[in-house]
Amino acid sequence: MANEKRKNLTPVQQEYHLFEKERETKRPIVRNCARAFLVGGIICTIGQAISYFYMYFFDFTEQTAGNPTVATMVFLSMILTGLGVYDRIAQFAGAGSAVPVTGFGNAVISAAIEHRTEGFVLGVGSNMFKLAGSVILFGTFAAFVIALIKTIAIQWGGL
Amino acid sequence: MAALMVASGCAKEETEQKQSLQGTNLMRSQTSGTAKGTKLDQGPAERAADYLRRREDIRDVVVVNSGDRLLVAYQIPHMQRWNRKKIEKDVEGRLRDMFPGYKVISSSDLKIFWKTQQLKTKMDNKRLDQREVNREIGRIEKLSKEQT
Amino acid sequence: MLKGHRTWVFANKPVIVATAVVGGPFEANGRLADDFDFLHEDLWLGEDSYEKAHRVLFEEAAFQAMEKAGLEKEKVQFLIAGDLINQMTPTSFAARTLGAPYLGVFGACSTSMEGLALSAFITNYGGADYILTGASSHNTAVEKQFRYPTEYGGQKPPTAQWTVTGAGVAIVSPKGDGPRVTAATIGRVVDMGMTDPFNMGGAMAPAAVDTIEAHLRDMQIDASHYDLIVTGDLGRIGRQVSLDLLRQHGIDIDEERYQDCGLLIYRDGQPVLSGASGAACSAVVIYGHLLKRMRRGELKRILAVATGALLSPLSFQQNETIPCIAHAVAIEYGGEA
Amino acid sequence: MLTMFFWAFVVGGLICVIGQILMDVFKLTPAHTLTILVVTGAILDGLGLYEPLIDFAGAGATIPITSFGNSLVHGAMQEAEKHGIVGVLTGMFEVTSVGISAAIVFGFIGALLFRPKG
Repeated sequence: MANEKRKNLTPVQQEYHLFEKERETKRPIVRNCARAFLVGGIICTIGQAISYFYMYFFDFTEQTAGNPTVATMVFLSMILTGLGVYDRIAQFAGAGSAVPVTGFGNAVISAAIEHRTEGFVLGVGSNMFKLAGSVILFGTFAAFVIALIKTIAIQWGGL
Repeated sequence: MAALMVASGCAKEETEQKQSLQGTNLMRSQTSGTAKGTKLDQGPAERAADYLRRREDIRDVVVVNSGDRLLVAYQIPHMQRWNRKKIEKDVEGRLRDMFPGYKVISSSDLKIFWKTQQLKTKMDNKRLDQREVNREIGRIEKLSKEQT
Repeated sequence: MLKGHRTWVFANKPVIVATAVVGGPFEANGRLADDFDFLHEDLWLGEDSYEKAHRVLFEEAAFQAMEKAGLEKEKVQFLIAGDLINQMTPTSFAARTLGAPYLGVFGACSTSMEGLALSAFITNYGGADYILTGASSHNTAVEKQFRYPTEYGGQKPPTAQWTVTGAGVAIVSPKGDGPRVTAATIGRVVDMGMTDPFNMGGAMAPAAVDTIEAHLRDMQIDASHYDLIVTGDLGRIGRQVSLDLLRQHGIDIDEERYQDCGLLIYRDGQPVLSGASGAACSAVVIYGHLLKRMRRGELKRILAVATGALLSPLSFQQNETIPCIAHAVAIEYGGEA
Repeated sequence: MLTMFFWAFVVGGLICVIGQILMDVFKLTPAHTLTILVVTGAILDGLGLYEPLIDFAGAGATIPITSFGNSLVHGAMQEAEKHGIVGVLTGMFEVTSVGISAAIVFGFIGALLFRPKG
């Protein structure tokens, strides 16, 4: 994609891009990855602890404990987002806090909080999914296509 | 930083494995995996437990039987969990062959394992009668069938 | 009077009779906290939305400047100002409060110098006795519009910049005492095909270079003519890039005399990554900090080059590149007036 | 059980590292990154690879957003087995609904309780 874009640039622009690149602060990729690993791992470990909690104290199996765990994680995400902590964690953790389901919750909740000044119907209601919407759209559509292919394969291919 | 984490990660794994091994030893020394103290005949349960214990892809086993029901709960060693579905299928099939007259309920789920263990301890201590045990087994069976 | 291609020289040298700057909590922890007239502890300023708080910032700065100049509200004949929010509502609503005839100007973060250049031009030719000009921005209101919700956990890369919460206002008059505006160079839109909205400095640097070069050429002077050339909000990367670019073009600039408002305002250690930005950045630093230094006699001649990135979230999503602009204003104080 | 924690940490962490690489090396926005991960999860489940990962890593595989795609496919397949091709459409949210409904409910509660801090 980057190359495609570059083709449309004039030589002067291309030259400047290289000139600027040399002086640009590089993203600390290794450090960011290490942090993402650490924080993402910790969040998943917390999730594991929560699901053991539900299995131990309630009648949930390994299969079914996932649901209350996800709900609990989203709840925690709401508290941290509301207190203004989640974005601080994210600046440190990057994908480590964006990829777990808490990040999905954060995307929905932060948009909801942000637009409450525009009212609950026009603000919160219509802006809630402005960040997370694409995840739902593409997740659902991809799942639809894959399940369709698989079903057809099973029915006619005898797989 | 990354190196440090990997190092600490390895160390952690070692201790964990040790701990989980200790856990299994404890569990085995406590009981034989079947409820011997009960007045119900646990012969089939013991045979099933014996068989499963000999399998390499199974770690801990708890088995209970009552009437025509055989409730088998076991744990799979962590590295074998990748093949969990296959092992479950295999175990279920083998047990069906071994106990043709029985309704076999088997699960590798941790919750079912805990529940079965509880039931077994109860049978040991409280001398439950068949009806009570059947009811409890039914409850565990329902739980194991639940989907997400 | 037009000199060269796009530089105005003001023969009557309009005077900046008073200035006022207001800032938020983040600025209060910054390096220039002492140069603010008001600093707010609360980002909301007691209002129920950030946009309203944004409006209040500008109103406060405007009233404070009038008080310092000893002017009644009615004496201000024109208001030339702008901000970054959609359709410039905060500034327009503030203009409703002030009641003065109003010209809204948009130059993104270059608005401050665009307004000052226009005000100087109008007063120079007898168009007004007093013009109030300024620019404002509010961190969270701007973030909300241009980037993500403020509580959203998106990691900002090291090239990103921090939008200043504040407002800077100046009152320009043909007569009086104070720093004088001697010349202004209007920038043209420069687009180097940069697309990363988290690297504004890198995108804007060529625009700043273009305007500085044009100014020096039109005025037929050297960079050393000025005690200080200060850019608006290029940040760490933009400053380095523009400095190297200027040198590549054969303009010799003393590194000490080439500063950036975005680097002056905050302390090291504040989480601003590459530096500050926003319409208020140049307004606050120039009207607050730098003019104070001029009054103290530390600086005699400065060239203020406010830089702006003329993008919108929409244009970015439609894969448009970022067009940039810079306006330069020369300010003098002391010596022959 | 402790082994499970260890692998949840490692696998969950690694999925996040993949996300970080998409963001830093390929310069994708968080929205693009998460979308790619969700679609990847769906594809992996289509190939029958995601369930074993969950068995192995527990929350390390269910907490990252990839599991969202996995459970969407899973719900669709469960229904499809029962009702044929129509089930693909009707079953989609059967399994996933909790993530979305929790986000909606807590999002609204959050909007009632909190103001953005900046």
